[in-house]
Amino acid sequence: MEFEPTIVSFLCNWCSYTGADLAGTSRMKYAHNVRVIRVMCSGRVEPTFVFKAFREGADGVLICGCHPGDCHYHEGNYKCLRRYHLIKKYLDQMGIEQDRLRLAWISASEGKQFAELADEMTETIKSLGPCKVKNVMETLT
Amino acid sequence: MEEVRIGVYVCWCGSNIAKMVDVEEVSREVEKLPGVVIAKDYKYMCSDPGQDLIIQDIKKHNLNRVVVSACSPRIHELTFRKALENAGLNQYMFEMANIREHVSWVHTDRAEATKKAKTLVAGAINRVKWHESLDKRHVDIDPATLIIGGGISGISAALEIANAGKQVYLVEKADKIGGYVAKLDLTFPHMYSGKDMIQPKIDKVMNHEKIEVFLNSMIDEVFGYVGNFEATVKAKDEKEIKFGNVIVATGLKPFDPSGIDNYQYGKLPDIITSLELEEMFINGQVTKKDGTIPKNIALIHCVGSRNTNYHEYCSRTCCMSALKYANQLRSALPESNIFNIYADIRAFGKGCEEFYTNTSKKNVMFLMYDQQNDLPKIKKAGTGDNCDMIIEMNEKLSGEAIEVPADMVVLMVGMKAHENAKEIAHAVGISMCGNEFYIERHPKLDPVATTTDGVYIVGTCQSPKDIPDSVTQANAAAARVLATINVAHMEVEVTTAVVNEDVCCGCQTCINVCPYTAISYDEEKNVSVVNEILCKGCGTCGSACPTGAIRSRHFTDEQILSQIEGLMSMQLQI
Amino acid sequence: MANEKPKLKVAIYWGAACGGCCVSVLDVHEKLFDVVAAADLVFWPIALDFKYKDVEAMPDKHIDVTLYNGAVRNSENEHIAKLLRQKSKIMVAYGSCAHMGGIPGLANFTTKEDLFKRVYEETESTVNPDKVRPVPKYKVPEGELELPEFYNDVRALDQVVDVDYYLPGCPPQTERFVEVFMAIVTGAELPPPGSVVGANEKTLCDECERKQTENKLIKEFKRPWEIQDDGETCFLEQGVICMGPATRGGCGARCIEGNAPCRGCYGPPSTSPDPGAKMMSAIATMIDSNEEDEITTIVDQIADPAGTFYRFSLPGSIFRRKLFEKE
Amino acid sequence: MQGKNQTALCLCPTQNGYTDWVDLNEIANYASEKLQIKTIWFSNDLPLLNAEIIAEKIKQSNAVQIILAGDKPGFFKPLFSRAMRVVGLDPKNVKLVSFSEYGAVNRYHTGLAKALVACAFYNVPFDVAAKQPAKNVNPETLVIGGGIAGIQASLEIADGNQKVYLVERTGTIGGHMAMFDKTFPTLDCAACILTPKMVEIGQHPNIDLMTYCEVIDVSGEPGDYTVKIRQKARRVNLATCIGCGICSEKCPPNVPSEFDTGTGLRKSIYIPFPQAVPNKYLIDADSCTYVKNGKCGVCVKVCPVKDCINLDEKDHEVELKVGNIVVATGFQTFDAKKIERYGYGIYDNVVTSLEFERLVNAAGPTGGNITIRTTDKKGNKIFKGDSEVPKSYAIIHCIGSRDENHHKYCSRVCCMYSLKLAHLVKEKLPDAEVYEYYIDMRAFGKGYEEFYNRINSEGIHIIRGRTAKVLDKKGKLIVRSEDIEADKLIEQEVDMVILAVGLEPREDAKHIAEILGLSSDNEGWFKEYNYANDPVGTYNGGITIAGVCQGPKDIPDTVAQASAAAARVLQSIILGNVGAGLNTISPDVIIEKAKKLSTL
Amino acid sequence: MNNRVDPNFKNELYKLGNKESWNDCFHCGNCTAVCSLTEENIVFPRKAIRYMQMGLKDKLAQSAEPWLCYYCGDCTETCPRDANPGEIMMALRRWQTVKYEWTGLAGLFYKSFTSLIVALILVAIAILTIGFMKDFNHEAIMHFGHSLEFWLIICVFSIILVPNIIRMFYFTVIKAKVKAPIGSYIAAFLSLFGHMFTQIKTFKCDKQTTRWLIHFLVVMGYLGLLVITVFLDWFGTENQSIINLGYITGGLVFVFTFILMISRLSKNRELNKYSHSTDWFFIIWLFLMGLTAFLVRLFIDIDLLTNNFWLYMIHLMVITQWGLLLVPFGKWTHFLYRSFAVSFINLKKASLS
Repeated sequence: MEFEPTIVSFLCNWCSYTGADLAGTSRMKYAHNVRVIRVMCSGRVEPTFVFKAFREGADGVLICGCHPGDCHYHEGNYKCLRRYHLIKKYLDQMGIEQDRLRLAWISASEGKQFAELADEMTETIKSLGPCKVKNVMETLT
Repeated sequence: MEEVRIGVYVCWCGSNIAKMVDVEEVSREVEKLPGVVIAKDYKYMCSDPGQDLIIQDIKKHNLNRVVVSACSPRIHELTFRKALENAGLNQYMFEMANIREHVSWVHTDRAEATKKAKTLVAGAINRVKWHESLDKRHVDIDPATLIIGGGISGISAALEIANAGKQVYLVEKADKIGGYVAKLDLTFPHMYSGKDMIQPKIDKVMNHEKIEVFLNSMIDEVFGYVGNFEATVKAKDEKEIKFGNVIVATGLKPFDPSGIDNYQYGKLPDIITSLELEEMFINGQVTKKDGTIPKNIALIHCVGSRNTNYHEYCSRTCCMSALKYANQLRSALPESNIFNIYADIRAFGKGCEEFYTNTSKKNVMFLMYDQQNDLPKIKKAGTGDNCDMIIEMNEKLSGEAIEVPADMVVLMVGMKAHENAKEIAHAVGISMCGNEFYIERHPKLDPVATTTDGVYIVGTCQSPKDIPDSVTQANAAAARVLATINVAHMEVEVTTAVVNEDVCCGCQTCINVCPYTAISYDEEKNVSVVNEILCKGCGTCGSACPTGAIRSRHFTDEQILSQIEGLMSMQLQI
Repeated sequence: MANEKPKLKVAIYWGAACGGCCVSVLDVHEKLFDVVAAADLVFWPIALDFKYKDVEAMPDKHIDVTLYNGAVRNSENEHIAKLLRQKSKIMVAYGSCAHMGGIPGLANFTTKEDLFKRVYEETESTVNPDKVRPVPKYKVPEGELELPEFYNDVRALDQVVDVDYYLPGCPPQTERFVEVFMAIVTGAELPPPGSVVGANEKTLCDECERKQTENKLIKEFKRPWEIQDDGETCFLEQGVICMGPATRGGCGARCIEGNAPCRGCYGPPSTSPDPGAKMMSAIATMIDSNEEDEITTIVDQIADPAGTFYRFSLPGSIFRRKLFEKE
Repeated sequence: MQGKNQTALCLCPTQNGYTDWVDLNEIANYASEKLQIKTIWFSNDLPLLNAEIIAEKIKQSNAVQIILAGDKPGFFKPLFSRAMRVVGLDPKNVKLVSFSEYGAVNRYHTGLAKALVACAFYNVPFDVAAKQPAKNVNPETLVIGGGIAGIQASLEIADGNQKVYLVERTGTIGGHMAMFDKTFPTLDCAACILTPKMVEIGQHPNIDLMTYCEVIDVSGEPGDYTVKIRQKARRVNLATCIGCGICSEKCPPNVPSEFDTGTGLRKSIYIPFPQAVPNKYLIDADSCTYVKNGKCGVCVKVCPVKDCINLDEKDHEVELKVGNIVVATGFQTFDAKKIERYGYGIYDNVVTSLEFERLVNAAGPTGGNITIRTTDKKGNKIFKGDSEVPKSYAIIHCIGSRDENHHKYCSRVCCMYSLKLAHLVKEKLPDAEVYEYYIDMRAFGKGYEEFYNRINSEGIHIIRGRTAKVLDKKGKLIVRSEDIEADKLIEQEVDMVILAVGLEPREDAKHIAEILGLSSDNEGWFKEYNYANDPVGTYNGGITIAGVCQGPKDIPDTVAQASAAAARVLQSIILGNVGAGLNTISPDVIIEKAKKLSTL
Repeated sequence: MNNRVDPNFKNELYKLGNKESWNDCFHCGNCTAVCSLTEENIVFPRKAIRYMQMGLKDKLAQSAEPWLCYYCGDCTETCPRDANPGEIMMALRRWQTVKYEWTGLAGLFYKSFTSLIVALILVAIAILTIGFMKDFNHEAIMHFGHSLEFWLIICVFSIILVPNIIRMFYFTVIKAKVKAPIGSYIAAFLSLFGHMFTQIKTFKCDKQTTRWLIHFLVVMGYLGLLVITVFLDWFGTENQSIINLGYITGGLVFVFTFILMISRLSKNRELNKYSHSTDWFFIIWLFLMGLTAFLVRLFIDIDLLTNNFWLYMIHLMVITQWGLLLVPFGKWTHFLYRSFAVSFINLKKASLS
């Protein structure tokens, strides 16, 4: 059976979640691998969530926020951007492919972009194969 | 913690969900999850019978948490929250799983879609276990309003509010109100009288029973939060005032052109600013310093504006003022030669383009220059020149380097933020853009509010603008104030951040993070304190807190981490 | 006074550790009398000559308190940990290594194979042409020699056995140890099992003498030697990563007083699900830029985020170890 | 204090050549008989080029105060001020009475003009003398128009705990703003910031949203209006429609979508756009097969909700009682077909800015791909996401604006939205060449100049010079303009031309003005009470105007004005009464009051 | 100071054209772009209007561009500010005519209607005087008339027109610092005649075919008439084909000038809206010339001339006024300048490339 990755995604309430909703109301089809968690702002997303998702078996993590300058809370998305880069560096050190984590800006009108992003991310993760964090952690000696 | 008793409801949404998701299987499966007391599926959860189903179950099964798995929470979260309230349950004991917009409408494989739906519901179930009751909170609004600045904006706002019978305190730094508009002879584009326009308003404000005017006064610091501010008016006698809203209308300061070498302001006698010319018109005589009448008059636009060496922004009114002056000069000195040295004519207001057209018919010479890179140079004329000064410039419309004769040069100085802008910003707790104008809450949809609830900015302290635009803004702020006063209390966000003082170490990392300055540092306790009235609940501080002392209510670490666990556990079971 | 009660039976064991923890116990100085007065040391390999079989011979729950220091690195550590658990009423993870993996836990950035290769083959001083490596069982004429098995992963104590209390620190402050110990001795009400003891609920900043302001905006990360430290300004405000805000207080701010930033040996407060993540989040938030390029440049100045934020806690973190291809 | 006979009156005839203007002779008679002003001049009899002669005349007349009255007499004021100075009198005693300031612009307003003169004569501010008696107000408010102005005004009032009826002509609120992709200068997406407000409208307990409705009659008086509204047959039950969209899938006809400005197609039963509020379907009777010939009814068959679709529904009328009315009817864009030289309607790839707005919009017909216009099998000219992508673009400013042949006024937004569109093209297609042709760059608002500078540095060719014509050359478009700063003529070959069409009053603005009794200016924009002093009031008590229906403006200015209109409404509700309006008060009453208040 | 702006320069120009809209232009460049005759580096009318508004006389004298305009009216029709660029160009051409013309008479006649009338009357009196001196002898006068025509052409050409063309060259090529290669001078010279007689450029204007045709026919008629009367001695010849040709050319002239007059009166098109007095003189005299010549020959042919000798006197008066006043100092020169302008512009183009 083909590997079907699981991607946990954190979507900000104002732009990205609405964008994802728009993909739905516009009946765009995309890969089923993305599971959405709603946060008020991408600025709420912290490393713990990302690590936890991998630890629980996610193969990829996607964070979406408003485009730079559009944040409903002014600058939350920039805070997320800063964290994102540090997390990526850390993931790399931990032997987790950086591409498993992705930050993207999705506005409320970008339903299509969200759908494309979901497909794209799924493809990327498929090519990376399953993330082993969970398995390894459970079999530590 | 009380025993968790969750009811789960899976919606068919007609066939919208049911077509792509086996809703019955979903409800069957999730019923097995720990904490779930009952799981049901129903055609239209959002319909009245659907909501009734939830309400009945809450009562019957003593549920204390509810998960609805249906469409986007952006559509129906409020609906179901209300249903919970109706059943006597706190509305935050609810979570929604979006299996329509995020599942049935976007996927094509029914098995996979069903699987995904189950995981989403499991996530919601896991999350809702950690939900806590949150109570809507209100603050009362003091019906009085403080207005800082007695220019046209402050006056207009004051009248708008006071005319509705509400108390206004108007604090003005100068010894009279009226601001710059009171110093205008005529207004563009209709050449109405500035004085006739504002004088009745000034009189009204000064005699209004609902307006208390403080002249020669300042505000040091405003304490409190929306609805409940207080401050001391510093004048000869200090006075404590209490108010519910603040309107900041501190206005502008004209740009000082003496820093621009090319323009020789202050060095040659008949180089004046637009304000000095305005005064001449009010006094009925436009003359040179020596008392004679100027033959050649040049008006240079964009002085201090649209030039990154001074101010990058456009001052919005100078073009039209310059055109107005051209008209006034043409009337007062019919024989004079008038030169408008401009960059772009920005005649955008109602009736303004027409005014520009009419002005150009009055034998006014328009010369275009590059306001960023190539400023005209004013120099003293020679003996044979037949004029006092020569302006050397590269004219862009002809491409020629030309000389313009001038006996008087009027510099159309731009607007700057008021010199007290910074102090006032501190006093009332609002922020400024790079150029000391105040930042509005949203540049498009909320141009008069600030990120501080209850504090509004109107007129030229927000950015340069003309009289109608200032008046409009003033009235807009008045609307906001009147609305809150009318309601008398304000609902504040409950999903705010809260600091666990037992953990907070006082590192103050969070303070800069907050865009609403809702967090302050309590020196005595050495902890940060969230003002929950100012907090909008974005959660960014919670993520920035290195100790985990800040909890973002309704988006706590436990809730989100459990949701992740839920999402993934169901995933593995299947 | 203490004599009126039966003396506590205390065991102290040294797993994968440097020995500092044991020294910290010895560091009690004159308080040792109180300790000795109150407790019988029934097992302490570093100081007293007990055999494992002595312990094995004890009935279950015979020992009142076991202070286990060091991480679990090999089969011997694991065996003794389980043994002591079985024989003890209270199991205390003593020191950072037992608590979160500690410095030995940094070995989780590599593998057993690589370690052996380096240690037995590659170090500059090694002469091992036959590439001989330790093996758990080795036959010699005298019989079979047994070495404990060296595990691929370092684990914190609680990843092997249930732990009742954690007494963090590298090593734990002796005063804290005494306090805790005396609390147990005096029979004071004990906190719920699983608690961290001997450390504050608040983090280090609370007791740090340096001046704290909200001015935590970092344009450039600096190493401690790169700053002109005035001894008063918060390290973070000088661009130096200090784990203070995310590390429990109680250590007495020893490092800070030595003008060195906190490295995090006391571990995170209870509100932190992962020992480094919160700090990582906070530090990243402090980056003073909204431009992606500039952000990456600044992030790159943190040479080793994993080592920085999980210096004492890698095995105890969410990820526990680095992943390798072959796994 | 100036005595009566020390006032000179100078009457200034219209400078704009209005034929049916205020009767100055009547005013002169009135002034000399009733006000007993001895010295009355007509400005065109005076030597307006010579202050000295005028000074002489002032001296002769013994006047110490001059009232300049007429059509914008401010234009002569500096001359008279100077003359006063020459005589040695205080130039501040030149008083202005501008008839147009309070809307006295034709013969019928001669009485009002008289009152204005009288107020100046008696030295009483007109607003004081013309203060209308207050009437009790019904606290409910009608807002006409569901664009951003109407939305803002409604929310503002509703948040003040007052009932609002929001009447919208189309099937959804949102107006033009909902069609935009990004908004200048912050480039935040219009939907992101607008849709939450729309949702708020839909859910607000104080707002009664009436979409697909038209106001057909207003009667009554300020504070107590009776409004007749035609509820157009939606043919879908708002209460039961669940917005599932199955009906639309099966609906046979495809017609140009209004929301997409015809760049894409929609069904007969449709939802204007996915984020519409209310998010419910409606049937467009003009294209519905059933309505046309009684056959079809597929939608009814597939609809999962019983009795939700009623294809035989008829329009019906509703009557409301309100105290205040906020008019926010907005605008329409200039019809670019009127200027044939630009080839709109002739060449496929000449598009209007509004069409382009849909084209770059990720939620638009092409999913945000900019493509050329194509013709589908049925002959519809539409855009498809997979068509060819134009590589070069010309954006032409001031289409229909600043043009004596069309609209004389500046539309205020085109410069900025053109810059924005240029940026959006560049953002999507970094290799595309974009040429912008402008007359004056009007980047006047907050952050606008900075935006202009930013766009300027993005490699967009911004050319000063109005394009005169667009020609077709073997499928490519040739844009012919002068590049004024480079001093040459350019014939730029591009793939797509975007016409920055200006704003104009809606076609039915005149009709609405009639219903409500509003005044309009020459162009058809609604006339505010006072240009500077009161930009939202009207001469009708209880009726305020907001947004572009008053004159072109951008979003922040619209929002501010909408809030300002709401302020007026809230004020009257809080007070419990509303002024009757200038047009209900007799000039004689004003004059009497001025006389009474006079200190003379 | 040649780069000093001069707001009063326009006052000087007001007399040369309709002054209503001269300040209106806000320099959008529409006129330049809408004009079919502009080319990459040959831009007008806006640039010339700019010089005019700013009072940069030298620059204006140096630009030959106004001559390229055939006043089709497109610019005026589409001008967003009703600034009437077409008419301004016309006025500028008049100004340039005055500028090129060395005697100053052109300026006098353009600005002063009276002086032109006086001059016309003086010429008429002179002809009458000569007629009187020749006792109104019909043979002698016709003979005199014939040689007068001949010498008039020679003199006007050599004394007035050629120097003016040289002045034009001086202003628009030498002072404007046009540095073209020698070869381009030859090419420009060769192209001169084609333009002069065909005005082929008009074709580039949109929708101008009829206008061009009328114009072409008038020019052809006029030139034909000139050659036939002066060089082929139409009134004296017996050659029937010459006579017929004369009728045709004469007819062409008066019929089509009549049509032009009607359209000017009706002001039906942009280009007809404004007419300067000199435009009327030009067209009326052309009409009279054609008509009287036609009638004279007709009267000769039907032997009525002897009894109606006043007809020839009128013809001679018209022709002398035309040749002495209207040709060197009036609109006729446009025909010449325009053709040369095309060549000079070609030089400019050559120098730029």
